[in-house]
Amino acid sequence: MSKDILVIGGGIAGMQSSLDLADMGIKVHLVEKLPSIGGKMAQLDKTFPTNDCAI
Amino acid sequence: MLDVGRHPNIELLAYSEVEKVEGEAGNFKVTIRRKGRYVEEDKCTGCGACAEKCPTVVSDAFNEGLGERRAIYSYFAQGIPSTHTIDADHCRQLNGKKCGICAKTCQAEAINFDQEDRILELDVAGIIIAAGYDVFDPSVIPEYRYREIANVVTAIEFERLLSASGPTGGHMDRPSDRAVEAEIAGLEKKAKKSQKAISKLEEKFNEPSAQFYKKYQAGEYKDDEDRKKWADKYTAHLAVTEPLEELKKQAEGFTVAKRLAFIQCVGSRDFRFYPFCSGYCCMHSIKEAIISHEHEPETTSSIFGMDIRAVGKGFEEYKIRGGNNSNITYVRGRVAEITEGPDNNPVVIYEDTRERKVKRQEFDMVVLATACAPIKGIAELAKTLGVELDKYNFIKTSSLSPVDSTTPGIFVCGCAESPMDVPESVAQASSAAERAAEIAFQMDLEKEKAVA
Amino acid sequence: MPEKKEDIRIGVFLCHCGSNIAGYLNMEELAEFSEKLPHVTFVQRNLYTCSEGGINEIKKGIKEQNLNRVVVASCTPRTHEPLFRSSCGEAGLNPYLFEMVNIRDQCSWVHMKEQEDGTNKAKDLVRMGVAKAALLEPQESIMSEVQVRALVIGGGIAGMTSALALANRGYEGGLVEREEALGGLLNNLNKLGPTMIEADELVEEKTRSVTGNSNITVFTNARVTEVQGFIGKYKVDIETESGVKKIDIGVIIVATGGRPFVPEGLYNYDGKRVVTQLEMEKLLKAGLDPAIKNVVMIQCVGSRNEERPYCSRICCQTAVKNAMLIRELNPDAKVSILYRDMQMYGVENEEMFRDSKAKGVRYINYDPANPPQVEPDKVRVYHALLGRDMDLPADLVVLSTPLVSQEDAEVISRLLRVPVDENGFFLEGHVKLKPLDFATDGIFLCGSAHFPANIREAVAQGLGAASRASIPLSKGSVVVEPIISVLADEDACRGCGLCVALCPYGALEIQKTEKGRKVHVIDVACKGCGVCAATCYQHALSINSFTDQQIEAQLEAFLD
Amino acid sequence: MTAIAELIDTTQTYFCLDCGVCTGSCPVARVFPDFSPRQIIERSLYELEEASDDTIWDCLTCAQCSVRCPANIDFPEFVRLMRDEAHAQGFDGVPAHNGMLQTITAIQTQDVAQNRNFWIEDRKISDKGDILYFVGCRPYFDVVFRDIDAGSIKGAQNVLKILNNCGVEPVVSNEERCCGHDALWNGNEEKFKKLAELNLDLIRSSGAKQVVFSCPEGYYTFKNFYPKYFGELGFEPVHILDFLADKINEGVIEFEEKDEVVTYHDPCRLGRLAGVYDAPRELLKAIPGIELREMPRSRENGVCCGTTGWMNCSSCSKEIQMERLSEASDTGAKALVTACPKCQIHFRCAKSAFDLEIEINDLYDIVADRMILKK
Amino acid sequence: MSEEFSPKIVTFACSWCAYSAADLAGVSRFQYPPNMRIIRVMCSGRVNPNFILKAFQMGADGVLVSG
Repeated sequence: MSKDILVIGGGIAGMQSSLDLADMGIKVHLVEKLPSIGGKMAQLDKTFPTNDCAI
Repeated sequence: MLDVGRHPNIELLAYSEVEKVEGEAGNFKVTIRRKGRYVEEDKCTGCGACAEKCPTVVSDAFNEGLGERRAIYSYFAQGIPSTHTIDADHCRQLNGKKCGICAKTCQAEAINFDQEDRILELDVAGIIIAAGYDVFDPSVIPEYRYREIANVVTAIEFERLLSASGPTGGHMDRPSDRAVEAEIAGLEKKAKKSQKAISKLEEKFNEPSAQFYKKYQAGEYKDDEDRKKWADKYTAHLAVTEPLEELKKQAEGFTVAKRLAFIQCVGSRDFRFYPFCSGYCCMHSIKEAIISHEHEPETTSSIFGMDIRAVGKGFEEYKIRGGNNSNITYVRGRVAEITEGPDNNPVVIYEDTRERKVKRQEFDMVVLATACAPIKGIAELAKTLGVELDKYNFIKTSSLSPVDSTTPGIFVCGCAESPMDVPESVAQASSAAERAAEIAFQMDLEKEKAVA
Repeated sequence: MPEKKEDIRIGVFLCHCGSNIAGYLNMEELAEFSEKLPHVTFVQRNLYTCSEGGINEIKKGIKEQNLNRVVVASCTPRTHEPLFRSSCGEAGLNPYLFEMVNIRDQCSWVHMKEQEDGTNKAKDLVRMGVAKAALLEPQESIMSEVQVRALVIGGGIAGMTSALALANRGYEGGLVEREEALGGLLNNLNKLGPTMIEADELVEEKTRSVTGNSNITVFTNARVTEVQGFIGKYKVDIETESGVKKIDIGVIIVATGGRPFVPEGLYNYDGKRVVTQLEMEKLLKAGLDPAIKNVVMIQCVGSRNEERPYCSRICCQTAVKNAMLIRELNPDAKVSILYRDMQMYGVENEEMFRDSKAKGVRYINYDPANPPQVEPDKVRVYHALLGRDMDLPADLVVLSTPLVSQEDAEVISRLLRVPVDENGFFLEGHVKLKPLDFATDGIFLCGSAHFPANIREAVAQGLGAASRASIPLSKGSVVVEPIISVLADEDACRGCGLCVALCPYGALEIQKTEKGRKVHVIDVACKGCGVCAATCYQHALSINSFTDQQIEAQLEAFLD
Repeated sequence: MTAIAELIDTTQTYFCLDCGVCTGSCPVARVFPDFSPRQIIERSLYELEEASDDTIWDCLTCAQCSVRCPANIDFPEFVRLMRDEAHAQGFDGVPAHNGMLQTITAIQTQDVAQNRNFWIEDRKISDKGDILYFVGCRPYFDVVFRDIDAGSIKGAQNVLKILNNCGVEPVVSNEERCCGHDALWNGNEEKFKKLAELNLDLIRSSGAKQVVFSCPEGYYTFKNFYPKYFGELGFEPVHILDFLADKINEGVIEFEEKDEVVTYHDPCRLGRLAGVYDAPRELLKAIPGIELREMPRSRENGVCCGTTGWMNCSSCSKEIQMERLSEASDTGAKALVTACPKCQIHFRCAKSAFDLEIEINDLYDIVADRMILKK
Repeated sequence: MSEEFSPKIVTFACSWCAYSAADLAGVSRFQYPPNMRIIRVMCSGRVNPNFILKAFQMGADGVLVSG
């Protein structure tokens, strides 16, 4: 039995979950349907309310 | 994103899908299909030389179809992994035609047209669903005439137009104007060709075509075959250049979009589609209006909606600031109808409910703040995983266990659970990580026990 | 300072990146140029420096050519520096004696049509990289142990959820609550929307789990009075009824919540006929007086105004929920909610909003410029969407007031050296990407201490903050890249403290030393941003790998 | 609970979002700024005017608002029930044409000797049979509107010609009554019920299994309101469009080719209320030589012809009609084709008063003119 | 002067934003004049005003601090 975690979806939520778990020392398998991770947020130009860059 | 790509504890399985899940919390067996990219991941350096040479042009999904990419491509410029992918539907080589230019270009020898899907089996203790959402397709709302009126776009399309790395380089060029410019480019290409043809003849007969053509029309050169050909070529040339000149004249008047309308609740708070509120769209529109104003200080924006839901930290202040500094007018009233006025300008018709008056207002561009729709394929994924959905097809949770699905060991975060903005998604993602970690560490504790 | 300049042996690796670089720049010329640069003893061109073959060439160079500095001119350090650094390390060279030059993304790709100018720019860039490399010094990663214990400040739903989550993961910790009982604001509530769970039951259940958990030490009637240290090593004083307790912990979660605003002087508030939503909860809990037939609720009382510009997020939900409960208890009571914008965001809230309409709750939009008037037996309101005044009979008027920051938020903020925003709520590390972290490592945030949150949100954030806090706990140590601030010239420091005030990460402090007041860098907390070094008029502080000399050497290499 | 409050409950009007889409969509509100469906709802939620609110009679019940309403409020139905209540309390709207048409239907609720079938001439009908053609009020329209060439009888004659050509000799009854549509929408439920009962008796005694309609109002009323009030009908209401579609598919009907550019006007009852948008367009496309040019406002967005139930023919109606006719003319079409005898009358009336170029045709006139019978 | 003026521009770019934006320009193959040299810093806060003065002193025609 393994203690790995599977994360489905490589948008901002999936990436954050994966990073938290990986930083805790847990092996994460991150599955993304598209060729690259990033999700919808990668498509955004800037974000409210600080107008920071999205990526 | 970069951190995810290079974290030693993260195995990134992009271009992959979950096919089968068996087992229970603490002991899931998962089958994953890694779709063939026709590019070897370990060889591709992501340099992009292949895409530069690829002859096949395809509409670009990342830019919401507003731009173009090649049949071999990286999903977006900074995408992780930077491994390129061949789009099998469009690749010439994979569709039985002679090509293989990418393979010749690639010095890393990463192209492999024989690559097949691979099946991967994993043992995992827990699963987190972060499958995201879909942008609602507003073409099902007849009164908004999205797709019929070129300058009516969705918020995410507008986002790509705003983006410096987007198809317009961040200029607010209107889709109708871009279509004309594309047509001009096409005609110019043709005109160049036909110009070449007649230039040759002009040289041969040492006479400008226009002058010759007048004589030809007057009936000179009746039985001259060569001159008939010339006349034909000249008329063909005129058939290209005349509309070209007209379009060019039209294009002279093009400027960037400066009068913007943002329409809230497109598909949300609408019993016909999604009765819920999508949560982030009000702020998204305000942001787009503010950024547009930063790009072009003459920009004015009207945001049409019912309640402007600026509920997050700093949001109400942001909204007020937008009104004061970025020429944003908030109109209370849901837009009833969009029609097309002169110069491809969309015209919105609405009741200003505070003034209780029906108004018509012309804009350069209209942006639809579309609903956060459950992602396509969520029902199949839920079935594969054995989790329940709520009545709208989001993954079902409860208030006191906000990231637990109905199946132990499977958690959810982000817009797969319900519509939410970025900070909420991030916070929820950490919550899901916490719940998943509880299971993973329990496995550890049990292992320790077993050893002892 | 390196002992002697002549000892420095720099190897330069020029990457062709297939044709991405070599196709646009004259690599031969660039290599010849590089060979002539000071200290450069070895130059090599690779098809792909990042490929396995390329990496082996670097390692071979270090060993065979005795290189003690490596410069790779290729793509961007953002993606490839970690790879090359670790490769140098594997070959026995200190990883911080490596420098990367970006001749692809910022050179060959942006000057594709100007081979000569592009090559000249690449020459400058390599010269600048070499100049900096010559001044690089070895650095060691900084490691500091973490005490595997946590402290949660605030025993409301968010704090209890965090404490329980950490305890379930096997981490010990303390939970500090100011009041006598755990539960926070929940203790004053009736039922919770949208599922109408009894608040008392929830508090009881959570309290039982918390107090019954051997990993959690609960301090009630207690407050934090002193915090010293940094991530992994905090010493905290907790003042309790039985004296001051000192505990050593590794991480801190702030879950101090908010408090409801009391609308003294607004809308004839008297706590009897005109009450707040919090008081309404009490009335509902006691069972509503059947004589109450007409209720009017007013939203945004004391919020979204000049004094308190923010929208408090959860008051609309509370009003809708209570309005429905009133209709349930007194089915013929008329309930009207006077609102500016109904903030029923998301799926659950909007659904509750809809249900309430079906259950007879009525809504009237008012204009803040022409607010409702509360009179002895009625509320007069200008219905902004009908354009007429309306008189609504009212036995009871309920005012929806915002949650405001805790009275002691400022105190906690000073103790922990973490900031609050202009409304007194704690300011997170990044609005979008770090909603549960502070800029300072080791301190986390959840619930209404951050911004008003409903139960679902408070629970989610409680879990999330636990996740964030558990990362250093699970590692048992923190490892920091050595690119941080150092007090390079102790004598120059006058202990003025300007840098301390400006450091966004709380990584600097003034210490009293034999030589007087001097700044001290808490190295594990430092992010190497360099604000301190840029501000220090004495040039006492420096940043590893970005020293004044190194940057000036780059300038010289370009401009000389 | 007051009657209005009850009505709000049954129609779930309380879900109103106060968004203004209804008013922004309403063709009347664009002309009469004081008319607002949103405000009618909002006022009724507070029981401010109740039945005496005379603006409820200005509504065209065209459903432009309700198809767009994000709260799914059926405003026409709400108004219909409000009018019922108002009528019961002694309030009524203003009938057009001095109430002549309301009087004609009122007379039909009585035992009356009619001469309905005078127009049939040499076309073939039966006394009993499986198929009944429900003609509707067309025979009366030509009398009332003789000075504007209503064309209603010609339409009926053409429908009969089409049916005959397809081998159908339907029952056409001289005892037929008004379907009750107008009474229903004018707040006079009693009158509607009387008319409906007479019609039901008549059809049931004819033995017809299918009743064919060429009038959208009759079709919509039979299909929706008859079962609502009287339960199972015992026969199937069929729209002539469905009948024609079958015949064209079977190859029974072929058409003569002639070039003609037309535009199509969606009648509210057929389009938004019965949901029939494609069938008339497909029929036009099936006729060779016809080019259909859509007006900007078509299908769900098609605007009302300006009057419903012979009520409130006002300056507002005229303005709506004029705007619609110029919209039709701007497409370059030679004719505006519609599938409702009332739309046809309203547009012909507007055309006669303002002298416009465009022709106004009935869809079935075109079919009858062009069809070649295939044996 | 026969030669066209070709300015020397020094840019200090924050590694997290401006520097990655400059990378993105490259990835997108945007073309711009080759007069600029970027010096990467971990944060634009690192840029001591002395650096700017020094750059001008040494003959820079422009200094861009971007972050």
